[in-house]
Amino acid sequence: MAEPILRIANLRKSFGALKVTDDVSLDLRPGEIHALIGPNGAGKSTLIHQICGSVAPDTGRVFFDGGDITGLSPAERARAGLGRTFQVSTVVPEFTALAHAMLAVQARQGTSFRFFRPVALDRSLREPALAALARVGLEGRAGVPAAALSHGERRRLEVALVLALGSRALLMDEPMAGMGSEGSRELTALLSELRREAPILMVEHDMDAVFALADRISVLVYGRIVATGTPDEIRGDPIVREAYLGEDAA
Amino acid sequence: EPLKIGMITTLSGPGAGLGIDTRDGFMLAVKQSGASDVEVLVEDDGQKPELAVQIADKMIQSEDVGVLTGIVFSNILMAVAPSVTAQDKFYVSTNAAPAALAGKGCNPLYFNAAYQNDNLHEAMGEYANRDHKKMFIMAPNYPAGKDSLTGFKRYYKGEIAGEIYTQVGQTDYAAEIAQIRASGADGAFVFLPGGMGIAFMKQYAQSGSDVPLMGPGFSFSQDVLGAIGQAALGVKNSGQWAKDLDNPASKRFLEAFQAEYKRLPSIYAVQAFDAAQLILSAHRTAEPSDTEAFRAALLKADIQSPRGKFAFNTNQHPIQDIYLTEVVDENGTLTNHIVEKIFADHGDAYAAECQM
Amino acid sequence: MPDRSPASARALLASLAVIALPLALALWASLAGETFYLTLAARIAILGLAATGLNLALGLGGLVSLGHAAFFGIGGYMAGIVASHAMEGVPLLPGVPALAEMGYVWLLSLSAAGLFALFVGAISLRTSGVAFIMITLAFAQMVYYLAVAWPGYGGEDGLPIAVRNGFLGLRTMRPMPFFLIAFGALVAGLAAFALVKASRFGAALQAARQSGVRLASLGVEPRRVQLVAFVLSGMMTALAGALYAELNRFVSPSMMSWHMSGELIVLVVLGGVGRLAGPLAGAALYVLLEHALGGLTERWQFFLGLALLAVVLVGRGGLMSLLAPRGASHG
Amino acid sequence: MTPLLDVRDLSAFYGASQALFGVDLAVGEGEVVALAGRNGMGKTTTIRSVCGLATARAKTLRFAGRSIAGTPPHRIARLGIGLVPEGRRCFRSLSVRENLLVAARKGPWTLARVEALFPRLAERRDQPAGLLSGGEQQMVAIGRALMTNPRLLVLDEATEGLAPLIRQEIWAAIRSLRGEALSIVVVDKTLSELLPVADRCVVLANGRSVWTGAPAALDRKMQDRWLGV
Amino acid sequence: MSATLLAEQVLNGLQLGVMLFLMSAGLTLIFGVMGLINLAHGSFYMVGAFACAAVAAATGSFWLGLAASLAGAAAAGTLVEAAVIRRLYARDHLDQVLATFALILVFSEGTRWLFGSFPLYLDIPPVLQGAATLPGGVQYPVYRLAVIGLGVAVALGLYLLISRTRLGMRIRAGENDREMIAALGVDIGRLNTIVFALGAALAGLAGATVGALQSVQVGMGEPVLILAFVVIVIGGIGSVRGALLGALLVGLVDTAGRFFLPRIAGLFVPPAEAGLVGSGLASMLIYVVMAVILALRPRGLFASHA
Ligand SMILES: Nc1ncnc2c1ncn2[C@@H]1O[C@H](COP(=O)(O)OP(=O)(O)OP(=O)(O)O)[C@@H](O)[C@H]1O
Ligand SMILES: Nc1ncnc2c1ncn2[C@@H]1O[C@H](COP(=O)(O)OP(=O)(O)OP(=O)(O)O)[C@@H](O)[C@H]1O
Ligand SMILES: [Mg+2]
Ligand SMILES: [Mg+2]
Repeated sequence: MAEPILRIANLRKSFGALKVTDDVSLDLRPGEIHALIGPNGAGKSTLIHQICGSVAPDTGRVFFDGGDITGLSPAERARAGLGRTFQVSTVVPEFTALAHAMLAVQARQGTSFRFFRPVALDRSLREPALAALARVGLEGRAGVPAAALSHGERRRLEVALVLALGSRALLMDEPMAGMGSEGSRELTALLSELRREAPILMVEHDMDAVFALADRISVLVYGRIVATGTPDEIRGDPIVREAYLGEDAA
Repeated sequence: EPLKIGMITTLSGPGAGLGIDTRDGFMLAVKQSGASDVEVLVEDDGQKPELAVQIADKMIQSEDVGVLTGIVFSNILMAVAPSVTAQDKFYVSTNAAPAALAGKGCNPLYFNAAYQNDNLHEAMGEYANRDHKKMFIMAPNYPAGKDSLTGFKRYYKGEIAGEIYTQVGQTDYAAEIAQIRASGADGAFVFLPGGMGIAFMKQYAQSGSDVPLMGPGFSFSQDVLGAIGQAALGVKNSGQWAKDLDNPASKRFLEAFQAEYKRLPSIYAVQAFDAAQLILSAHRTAEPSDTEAFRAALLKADIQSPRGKFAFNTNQHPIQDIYLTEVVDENGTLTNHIVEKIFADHGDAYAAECQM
Repeated sequence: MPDRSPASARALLASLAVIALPLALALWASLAGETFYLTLAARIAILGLAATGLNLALGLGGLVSLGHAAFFGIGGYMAGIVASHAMEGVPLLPGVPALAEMGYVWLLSLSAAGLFALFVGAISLRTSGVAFIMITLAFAQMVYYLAVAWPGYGGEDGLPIAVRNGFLGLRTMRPMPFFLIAFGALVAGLAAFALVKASRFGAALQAARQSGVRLASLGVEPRRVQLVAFVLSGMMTALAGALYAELNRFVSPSMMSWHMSGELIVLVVLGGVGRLAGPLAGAALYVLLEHALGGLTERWQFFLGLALLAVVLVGRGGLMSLLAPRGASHG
Repeated sequence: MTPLLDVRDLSAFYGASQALFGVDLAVGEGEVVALAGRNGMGKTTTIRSVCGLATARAKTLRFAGRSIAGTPPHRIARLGIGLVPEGRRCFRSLSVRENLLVAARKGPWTLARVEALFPRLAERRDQPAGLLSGGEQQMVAIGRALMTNPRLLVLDEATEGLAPLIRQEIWAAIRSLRGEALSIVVVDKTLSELLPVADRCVVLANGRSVWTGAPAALDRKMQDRWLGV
Repeated sequence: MSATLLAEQVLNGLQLGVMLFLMSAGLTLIFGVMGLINLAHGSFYMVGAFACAAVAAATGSFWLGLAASLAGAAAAGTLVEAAVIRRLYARDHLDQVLATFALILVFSEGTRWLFGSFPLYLDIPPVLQGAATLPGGVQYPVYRLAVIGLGVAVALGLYLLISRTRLGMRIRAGENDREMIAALGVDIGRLNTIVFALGAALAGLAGATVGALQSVQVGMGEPVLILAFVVIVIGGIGSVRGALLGALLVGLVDTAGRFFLPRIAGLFVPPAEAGLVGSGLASMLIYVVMAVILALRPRGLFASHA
């Protein structure tokens, strides 16, 4: 079994009396999609935030690519190769879809402190950016400002940005949300392929997608991991059915 | 040749009252002179030095005025006067009189028709020597405030119980009043012009303190007395003029001003009135473009000042009498009456440093 | 992407027209012998430059600084202090000579303002939104009160500059050469602004304004981007401050008052936030209104207020939006 | 009988660009209507137009027997439309309870009943809504709309981000609400869950309503063409 | 220095704090809760003071003047909201800055037009004249004690209004998302008019009561504006409790600075300079405190949620 690229060890986080993350350890191995499921408010997003650095854990450590990244800022983690998408689409309203992707490309190149060459004339930004948009089916909407994109289109843009950023591991918080059935299907195919470039830790409530994609599934309830296993194991787990899936689970 | 005078003064913002008295006093003299060849351009500086500079440039470069005047505040004068004199124009001050322009920085084209900043404070220092052994002194923390306390101490020989600089524009004085009361002083000298003085006096009256107050005329001039109200009654202060000063010029001025504007003039109006008289008197014999002649004519100070005797010192600041005055209630209107003369023919401490 | 749409062509044209305005005014003034209007044109150029500096932080970076008067004043005091020391032949500090040269003053202003902006920015950028407005105000007020209370350089009364500092042997006391210097500085400032706006840094900065979290998720520290912009912005405003002091031949704490900071914001908003020529258009309108109304009526502030109100209510997006409405995706 | 909501030939604009080119939508009393279509086809825009939040023009725009064209949003809402908007839009600085109470009007839905539907909200009652998890916020948004006791409930992707178990409860609730004379318009991406609860389905494509009918009549071919299933 | 002086200075600090709170109360509502940057706050303060002074002079009654200050400022607020502010809610904050900056000019000059340039006379009512002796022997002006009482009452009322009433809830919701609260059936436009007028009335009330202790003149509102912003931001935007505590802190710090810094400076520089240096430092002090607080707690001391 390959060494995990991302590993978190004994993370704990409380907001006041509420234990949101209660001694959570898990890992992400090269080439896999690891899905994190659990009831609303179980602490999934908070866990993602701790891994990508926007929330500091009370105790515990996060290791990425062999190094301890617990003390790094979100941007430093992103530069180290850890990409993320947001649960609520987070875009730059006035930027077009293309400008977003170009921003990601320049960030990948580490050239955000260049003052001279106008970006508008810059092929080295534009071409990779268009390619990333094309992979999520947004090539036709490249010139539209994010504020004028529909909800589903913004969800796609979220994914296009991590593609353009070329991250080596991805954290995705509900990538399927708002996608529509066609979009979900396309995205499922895309992620399935993407896992070879960059393994994915994915939070998702869309069980069709989870069971179609995940190599492993962990179930988080009240801040604790109550089960980890293959999709089949999880589907059959009575505790998971009761706490999360409900009886008529697929 | 017709004479063009540029008046830059403060007609908006908190200090506007002073500017209005300045303008009105000045225009009264112009009107009285009956001179048809005099044009006065008046503009508001909004109490902003940079704006005043812009207006001065316009008046000089575009309107071709020969003499400028009217600025109320020292900091604005400091911005404008050097550039006016550098462009070979005259400046006759109606009020502001910073030490910097009376001593080393004096200039042949700069005249002050009012006083030197320290004068009224010096007079109070001299007066305080009589009955007060231990004085508490207070002024705002800016150059004129510093000059004030320096001027006071130049003549006061007793003990200083406390010396406080307040913030410019301060509105609450509870903390300072407590210190005055606790200091054991037998008198307090307070220089707080405009709104600061109004606020202080009202609050002092409520505080129950029995330490007697005194101050320079600025803190108790006609423009603020109405707003202070009864709290000012009986306060001793100093001035080069008060409405009961007994001379014909003063009586004429007072009558004319009241007839024209339906209110009592403040000291600022008198100063501006004299500045106008000075400029007009000089213009009878010379043109401002002929700087030597115009200057010589100004220096003669050939006017009937409501202040009585008036002459220029070597630094072109006044030599004049300074009086002790007291706030009295005259049929429901508060005003100052003269108690006695403190200084006769008083000049200033900086004239010696002036080399022209 | 190279944008050849009519909207952007019109925007470019409008910008050029606005930039040419002070130059045209100056040329006319010198031909007509109206020296004062040369001074006025220089004032427009200098205030335009100061506001362009602010526009870098405010327009591109979304950093609403109510403390830019501090930078303006730092530049101004540098000019004043150097001039007064040079006059008296006293070195600035032991070993630091006082050269009455504008280039030297600018160097000092840019370094002093840059360092101060670095300090203020590093602390202020911990906050955002209204707290940022207020913390920048706080720093400016500190400097303001320092200047008022510091007796060395005139305190509240300020510091006159008897003779303008020199510039490459030009006769800087003459209005035309001085105008040209000011205009040159303005053009340089505008060019810097345009370059920054179009660059990769500019893209990151604009992203930082609209969504710092998104930028961070791409691996770029929004605060670092904003700090660089804040420093550049402070420096440009300080340069304008140095020129402003030379123009007035005077510097005083009022250059650093919160009112001045507010006025700089007003200039930017009036002209068009984030637009290249916006601050200059704002400065031109403001100065001309102030000048024209001041000559007409004693109540000029009342009418100035009404005029400003009219612009906000009618012209959404400032003067530049009236001249050239913003295209869908750029400005 | 005239429908509760009657929209005919609706066009809508964002600034200069047109997003809707002719949408027909009718909802009868007690009816559940599914509004379907791919991403960007105009579902949200239709809903915003009905609520008075978008610049719109229509041949007919009536609710509860009154024309609501040009009526300000708060009036329309008070006629009895309860909106669960796309993207939740909870009032971040208000507590969960305050969110529920802020626009509450009298009727069968009370705080107690909403908290019984979403026990999670009772647990987090005093927390600012901005700090809730995504799914919890969604519950707040639904509860908030119910608390206005509307005649027409409009759900725009209201199950987004909800766990399967909760989603099932919502669908169950919708089924039962029909019995309470509440009409409902639903947009949802999970067609397999949506279509069974709907009485009727309106399909949008490129800003036009292209098909209306019973969900059962929406065959695979049509689904493939308009919904990309 | 004696213990009574020290005690009196503490009281002075608290008193100044309450007065600052009173001056910021209207802004707490308009800026803190409604989220509108209102630079014209000081203008309403001025309008209140002038209305009070004018009516008190005409009728001889301070209390009628006080009523006039509320009515006058509320009317000015309603007018301003309807004519200007209403068009700006949906806009950038910066447009609000520009518009309300313009309003300052209009109000100041307009007031001068109506009332002339000289400060007006406004004295405190006879029943509140003079000083009372507090336990411990400190003499304290009765009027200031009354102002403290009024300030505390306003704080309490405002707190209840904002956090305990449905109106308060709706204002806060409107600040979060105007469109959404309208879509839920709340007439946010009318609500905003009411709140804006109420904020203006509070500013006017402060102008009248504090103006009686200070100077009623054109431009009196501008220093108040900056101080009020300082107080609210230190306390935490949106929190009445924060604004009150922020005001008390500023009052205490300012008083302590004015009292102690000259003495401390006296240890380092010659006495003649000490007063100048000390008072110079004292004027910077509240800004230093504000910068430190914001650097450590960017949302202020008592930030309301989120
Ligand atoms: N800053 C905070 N302060 C207090 N409580 C918080 C904070 N952030 C999150 N919480 C609470 O922590 C819990 C976990 O939230 P989190 O967003 O991690 O849930 P989640 O598992 O992602 O849920 P969902 O599936 O609904 O998105 C929630 O109950 C939320 O209310
Ligand atoms: N604010 C806006 N400005 C300009 N165009 C917009 C805006 N919002 C939406 N649009 C455009 O209007 C069209 C319809 O969008 P709408 O949001 O109604 O779609 P939708 O069917 O709800 O899609 P989704 O399933 O993704 O939510 C889209 O082409 C979108 O790009
Ligand atoms: Mg979540
Ligand atoms: Mg939608």
